[in-house]
Amino acid sequence: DGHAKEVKLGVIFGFTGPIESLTGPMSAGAEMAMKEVTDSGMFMDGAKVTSVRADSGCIDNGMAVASAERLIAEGVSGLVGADCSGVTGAVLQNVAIPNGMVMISPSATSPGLTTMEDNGLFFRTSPSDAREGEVMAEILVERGVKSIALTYTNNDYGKGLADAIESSFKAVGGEVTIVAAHEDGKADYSAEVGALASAGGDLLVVAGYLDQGGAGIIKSALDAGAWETFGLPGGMIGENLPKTIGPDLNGSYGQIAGSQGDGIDNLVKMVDGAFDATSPYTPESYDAAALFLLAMQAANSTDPADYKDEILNVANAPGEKIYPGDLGKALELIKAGTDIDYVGASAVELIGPGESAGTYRMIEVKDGKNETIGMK
Amino acid sequence: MDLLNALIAFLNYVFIPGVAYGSQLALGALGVTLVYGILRFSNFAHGDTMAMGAMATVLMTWLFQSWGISLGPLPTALLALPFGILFTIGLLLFTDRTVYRFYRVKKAKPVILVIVSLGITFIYNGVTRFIIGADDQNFFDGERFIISARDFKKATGLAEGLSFKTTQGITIVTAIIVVALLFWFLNKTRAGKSMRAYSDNEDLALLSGINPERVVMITWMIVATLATIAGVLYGLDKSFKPFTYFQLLLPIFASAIVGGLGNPLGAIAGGFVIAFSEVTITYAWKKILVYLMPESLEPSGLVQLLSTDYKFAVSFVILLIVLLFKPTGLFKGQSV
Amino acid sequence: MSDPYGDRGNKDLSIGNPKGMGSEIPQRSGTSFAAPGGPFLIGDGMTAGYGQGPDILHDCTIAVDKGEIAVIVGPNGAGKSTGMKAVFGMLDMRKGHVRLDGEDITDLSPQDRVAKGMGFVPQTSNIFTSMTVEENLEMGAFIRTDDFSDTMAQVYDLFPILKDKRFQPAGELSGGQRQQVAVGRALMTQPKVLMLDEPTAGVSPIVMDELFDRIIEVARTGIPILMVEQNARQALEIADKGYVLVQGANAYTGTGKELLADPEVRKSFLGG
Amino acid sequence: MVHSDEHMIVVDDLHKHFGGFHAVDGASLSIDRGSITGLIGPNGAGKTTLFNVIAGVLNPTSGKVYMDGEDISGLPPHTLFHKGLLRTFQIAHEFHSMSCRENLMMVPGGQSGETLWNTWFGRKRIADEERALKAKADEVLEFLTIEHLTHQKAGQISGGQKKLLELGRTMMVDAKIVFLDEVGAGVNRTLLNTIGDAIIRLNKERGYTFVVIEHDMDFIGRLCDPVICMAEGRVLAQGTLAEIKANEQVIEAYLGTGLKNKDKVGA
Amino acid sequence: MTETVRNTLLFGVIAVLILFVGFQQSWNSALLIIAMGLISSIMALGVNLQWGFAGLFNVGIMGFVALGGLAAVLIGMPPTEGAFAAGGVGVIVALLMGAGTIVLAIVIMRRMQGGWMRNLSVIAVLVAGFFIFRALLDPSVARIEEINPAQTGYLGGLGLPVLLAWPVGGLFAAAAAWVIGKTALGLRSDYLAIATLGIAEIIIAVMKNEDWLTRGVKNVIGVPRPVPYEIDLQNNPAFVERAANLGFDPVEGSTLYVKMLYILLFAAVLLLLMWMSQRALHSPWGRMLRAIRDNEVAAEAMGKDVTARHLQVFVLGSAICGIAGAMMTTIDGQLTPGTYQPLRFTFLIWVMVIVGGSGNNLGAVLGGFLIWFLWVQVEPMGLWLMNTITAGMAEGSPLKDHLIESAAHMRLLTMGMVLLLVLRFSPRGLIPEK
Ligand SMILES: Nc1ncnc2c1ncn2[C@@H]1O[C@H](COP(=O)(O)OP(=O)(O)OP(=O)(O)O)[C@@H](O)[C@H]1O
Ligand SMILES: Nc1ncnc2c1ncn2[C@@H]1O[C@H](COP(=O)(O)OP(=O)(O)OP(=O)(O)O)[C@@H](O)[C@H]1O
Ligand SMILES: CC(C)C[C@H](N)C(=O)O
Ligand SMILES: [Mg+2]
Ligand SMILES: [Mg+2]
Repeated sequence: DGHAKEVKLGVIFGFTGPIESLTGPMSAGAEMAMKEVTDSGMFMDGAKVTSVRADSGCIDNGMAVASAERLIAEGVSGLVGADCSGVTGAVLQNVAIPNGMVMISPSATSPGLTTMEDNGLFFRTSPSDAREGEVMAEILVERGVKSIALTYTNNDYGKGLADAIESSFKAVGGEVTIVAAHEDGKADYSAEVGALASAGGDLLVVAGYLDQGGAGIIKSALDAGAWETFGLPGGMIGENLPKTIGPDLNGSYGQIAGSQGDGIDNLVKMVDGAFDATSPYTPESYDAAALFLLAMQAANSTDPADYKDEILNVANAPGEKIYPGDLGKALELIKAGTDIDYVGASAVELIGPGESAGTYRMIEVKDGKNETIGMK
Repeated sequence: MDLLNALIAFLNYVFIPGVAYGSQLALGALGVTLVYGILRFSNFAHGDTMAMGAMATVLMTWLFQSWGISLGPLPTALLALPFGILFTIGLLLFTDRTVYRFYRVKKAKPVILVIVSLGITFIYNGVTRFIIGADDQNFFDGERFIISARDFKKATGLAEGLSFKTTQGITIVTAIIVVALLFWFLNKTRAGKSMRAYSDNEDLALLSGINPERVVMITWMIVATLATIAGVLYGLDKSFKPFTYFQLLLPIFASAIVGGLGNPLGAIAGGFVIAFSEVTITYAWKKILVYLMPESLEPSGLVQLLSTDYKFAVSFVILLIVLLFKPTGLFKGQSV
Repeated sequence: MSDPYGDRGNKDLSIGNPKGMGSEIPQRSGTSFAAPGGPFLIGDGMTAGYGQGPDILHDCTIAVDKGEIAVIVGPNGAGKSTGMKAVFGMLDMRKGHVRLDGEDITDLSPQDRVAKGMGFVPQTSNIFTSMTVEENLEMGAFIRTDDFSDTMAQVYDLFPILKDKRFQPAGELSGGQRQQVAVGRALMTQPKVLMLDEPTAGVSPIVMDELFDRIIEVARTGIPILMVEQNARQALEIADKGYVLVQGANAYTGTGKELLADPEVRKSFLGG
Repeated sequence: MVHSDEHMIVVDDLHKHFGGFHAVDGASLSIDRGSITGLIGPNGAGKTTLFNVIAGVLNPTSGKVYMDGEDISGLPPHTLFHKGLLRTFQIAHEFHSMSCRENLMMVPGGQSGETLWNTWFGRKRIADEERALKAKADEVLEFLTIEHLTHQKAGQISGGQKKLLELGRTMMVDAKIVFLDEVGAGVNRTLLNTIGDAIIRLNKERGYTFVVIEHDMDFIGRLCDPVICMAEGRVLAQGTLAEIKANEQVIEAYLGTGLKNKDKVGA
Repeated sequence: MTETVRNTLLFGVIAVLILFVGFQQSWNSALLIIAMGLISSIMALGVNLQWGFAGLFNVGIMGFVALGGLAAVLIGMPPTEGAFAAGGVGVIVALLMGAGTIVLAIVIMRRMQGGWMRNLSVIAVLVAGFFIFRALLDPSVARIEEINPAQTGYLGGLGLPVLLAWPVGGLFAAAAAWVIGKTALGLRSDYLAIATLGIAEIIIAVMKNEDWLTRGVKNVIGVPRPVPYEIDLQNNPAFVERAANLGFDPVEGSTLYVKMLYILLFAAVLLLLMWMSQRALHSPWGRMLRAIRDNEVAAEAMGKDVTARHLQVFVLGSAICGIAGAMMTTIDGQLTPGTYQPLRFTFLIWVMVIVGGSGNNLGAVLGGFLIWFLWVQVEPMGLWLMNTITAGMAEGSPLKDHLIESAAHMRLLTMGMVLLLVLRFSPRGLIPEK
């Protein structure tokens, strides 16, 4: 084909394992950006970008590290991933740092990653959960919620988020009646719902995954008539939830990292139903891949050592705002020496150690749909 | 009134969920226990057999739904169930013919069969995800509740609601019927007895004129039926998601063992022990105590023995304790 | 039973059973064909062994005719049990034929031989330990379609102790009681030919006498009986035909009386 | 009666119940030092159960067992083994995946090679011990006329051969008292005679005490001096074989009167 | 074909497979497979000791491996500033209280006459002890967890060289195995299996939820290494030069070098353990074990203390798994309690043992390498397969997309296929017990 050169990006997500249903759209999102760039013909003198997928298993360090090694061996120029915070740390330490490879994770949100030694090689397009806790507390206060019961998925993401929500909510004077973990993929959640219901509270906040235990908890709670409204942090926002739960979910609300308006809408339009572009961390995945390619173009090199310093530049202001679908234009601008500010599908703004600052969309379920009712 | 509220809270959050979950586990455990009792190995593929059976039923249900066939208040899936069962029977017989039979003829050690069944698990697992995907699939229709919490509160004026789902009802009823049938079949019929004889002493069964292949075939057919029923009822009650069926395996095995491996009655008892231990030990009894105790004595904390993080651990501790005092399970296990 | 863990020794029956599930029985799928003449049951010129192992039987012939009792004696490990199993198709037959009632059944599977009316009590693991005594007997009658309650009553008559224990799992019986169950099981079959591998091992004298009596009775109804015995003198006394096997081959053959009278046989095999 | 020089084993009002069934139901008996005591009785009399209780495989429901005046009730079998109490099993308990020689070699206690440390750092001592054990085992195999099975797996020998191996194990160590549970069942009578001779020799030369369960009256008669007859979990009679044989109850419960149909067969 | 030739050939096949990865993918991948293969082999060795030689069915491997991981953290990580002062003493007192309660309950159980009085006292002691324990523990725990929860919030470790964690990991696992063995070893194997499975789950539950000890699901990252960091090597001119002389660029040179070091360490451990178990097994001790495995009742009657021996083997085998667990956390550089899944850490090891050939140490090692190789390599194999199958299909056809999409699921499927094939053609494992 007419492409002068091939640039490979590794996509390392948990295609099997507990978040396997999220990773389909996520990787499709990342590959969408690659395709867009390739099709534009503007990248590195018409280079073609291909994606190489590898399985992180989400929770299997050994497998994730082996997969990442394999990607390095295949000569990728950057790693989109990993997905879950645990394996992300493992890959970063054992593969990325030793090999000087850059990783941009769309979804590893654990606060612990903020301070992890990374030699400037690790970025994420999602905010740390610490921020989401504050946002959620504000929303709850605005809605006049006095007390909440809180359940989280028992991993670093859930736990970190729950800690953040609990402390933020308490800080603004709210009461947290109980904080209880739930394991994903388990057969039955009556025990959890029993305990949560017994503790009571105006609202049940479910810091879980929408097609994992989180959904199970909500279903169980509704069935038992324990709560009618739920607080839904980012992991619970997705098309699937209202679809599986049905009209009972109407009125529940929450927030998800992301931007309103052009960014995500563009993406949805571009995707055109091929996959669910609003699925969790899918916009972030698109953005992660896009950031790689823009930074490479800016450094005019696919060597991580060269382009890693450009990532913050292309991601942040000042410069011309870039949305999904604009990647061709952005590449042109960069070539022309114009500064750009990549906004992307999830309002990318990288702060401090290279993670998303975190703007959040406030969501409420209305008529079986997630509707954005404002920004935070 | 308070007493009534306490009772309703107990029923709603502890008893009914416990019974329903217990029945689900029991149905799964029956299949495991049967394979163990008659074919003499722990069948790890059972969870994924349930998934396969449920998958077939889900696909069939969708077909029926698209034709506009329904069962009124009952889920359409019940109509599709027989087809799912047929599919699973075919699947298991095929698997037996192509895989298990070889080891059976070779008189392989049971542990080899266990590992082989693990291989089958992988394959079923892959195939299921391959066909229907890894996502949640909803195939429930019909009336959701027999009694819903909201209606109950409205009707009785109590502070606590009581909900009883259609699927819970179906599960419980089915579990009772299935166990009774199975018990009768194994202990009273000729075919059943020949199965027990085979499980006891294969060579001697041969000498008594029992056809081992027939016994194996009947066993797989029953197992397929049980697995499909269990898988579909579970999927109706929660939702169909391939991954959870593999996860179900652990509590199912725990149930079969606590009750006494190889003993159908034990499987039932075990299912309830595991279910209730999960629900009760981590339950925060505050809600019920608040109704029962005078104001002054009301508990300040949650009155929760252990946090729900440990719910699984707790059920295993219970299991251990049972085993320490009854080393072969509640009902003397080891053969049917 | 005496052993609280079941006679498999190791404490478990499934995963931990390192022996596997039993011994491998070769797969046969042949059919029988007519081969008229000769005795009712004959294992003719059998050469056989276990699995890939060496030959255990060397051109060994055992036969029994209608109404006869044939007794096989010989030192331990001579191949008596192996001979019985070979006749029953439970091991790898390398040479020779088995004929039953004018048919060559060499290629039949054991369960087909059961269907042809052969009954067999093996030397070891010869009962269903987890099933009750009564169920054991029922299993003996598995291929029968008629009403077998008469036969069962006869068995209980013969072994009164079993009647007391009919609802007890057979695995909990004493050694001699188990042996009685095993023989009872075979009698339930109402076979055309009955093969017994040391039926009297471990049974008390009184029961042994009863048992031999019963065997004689059965034989008198025309059913041939082929039996391995270490209680050789008693057995040969009632035998029409005796075989002495040594190292898998026929060493002496004769009527029971003849063998009993042969001083060499007495000294070497019957304990003087 | 508990402590007396002439009694090796004293069993005092022993009961063993299985559920509601009383397998041993108040048995009291004593075994004289240096004797070969026969134990007979109908099937299900409780002989094997009594053995199992004495040998520690089963716990008594009530009652006591003394050995050399010491209360040994409820001690586990391996402890009793080291006190010199050995037993064979009615249903052969061979180590099926091990060769016949290994079956014998594993028996002696206190082998230094059974301590992990020595297996790494005491190879020399183990080698010496092993050589001696091997010689001993081969001697026993030869005695039992199964030397050709030295390397055969014990799971693949005939029923009678397994019984021989059972007996062989007791010959590997110096025992004080040996309980033989139907060693004769399934063993060729000519060989049984040889075994009988061996038992007598062990008894005379090494001073072993034997308790022998057997249904073969010839064998009992040749070996045993006191004979104890059990029935329904209790001692029915005790005395010399002649006395026992003459005992009406014993005849009725156990010995019977011989074949009724004997004359009606044969040519 | 003699046995030696056959075995050499089998190991040769593994070597070829790994070489193939080396040439085809990268030497880093190949070395990583060797390193993880070594760890897997050690685990398989431990399980083989328990199952292959003593017939103990342990399905709690995951728990012991996790305890080894815990050791790596407790030994290797630096102590958390101020955490011990804040609640360390309280926690220790509480734990002693807890242990004391259990001991007291056992003593009562042993000493008192059976009956409802005894049961009541035992229950009373346990309940009272439990509440005192919680009352003592909870505040201390809260104080510890308050310390900078995002980064620490736990006691931290001793800051000792992490190599020390390997034997300590073995000790942790051994201690746990001793307790488990004391309670559960009397059970029949299937029941022992579920008991160990359950206890492993309990261990993981504790590690996931006791944040003061392990940071729970928040993971401990940055466990120190026994070998140099690649980055340091890359910044070390002497190393860069040496690498260049050998024809490596600094990055590749350093990553390979570090992996080689790990491999040498692991191989040393494997060889030592292998030597120890071979010696033990080909001695009267091993013979005694086989006898016990064949027939416990008879072994007991022949004077062998079956319970004690079982306990010994169970402890030893588990200790080996613990050592391997510590090694694994060391090479991972982090402890992630959530990754401990029975499928990966228990059943996969079992597959290794059975496919390799139980009752044979060489078999266990072979199985360890082979199955690990497959575990990480079947995914590319599956993808390749799918690509081949779909090569002829039209670009963008839904079936093609579906097939490629499903490639990741092929890992399990292919794994299952390979497993069945191996067991089909050598049902007793690749190197069967003699
Ligand atoms: N585990 C058990 N459960 C129930 N009953 C048992 C059990 N073991 C033995 N019995 C019963 O106890 C009685 C005595 O059995 P035991 O084996 O001691 O007899 P025995 O005298 O050795 O007979 P034999 O001469 O046939 O070997 C028998 O009636 C048997 O049915
Ligand atoms: N399963 C087996 N596999 C291999 N060899 C066997 C097997 N069973 C028996 N043998 C061997 O075959 C020979 C004959 O055994 P068989 O059982 O036929 O003897 P037997 O005459 O019945 O002796 P006994 O009187 O002791 O029962 C023996 O030497 C024995 O070692
Ligand atoms: C894919 C995501 C839901 C993962 C999650 N945010 C984590 O950090 O583990
Ligand atoms: Mg025999
Ligand atoms: Mg007996």
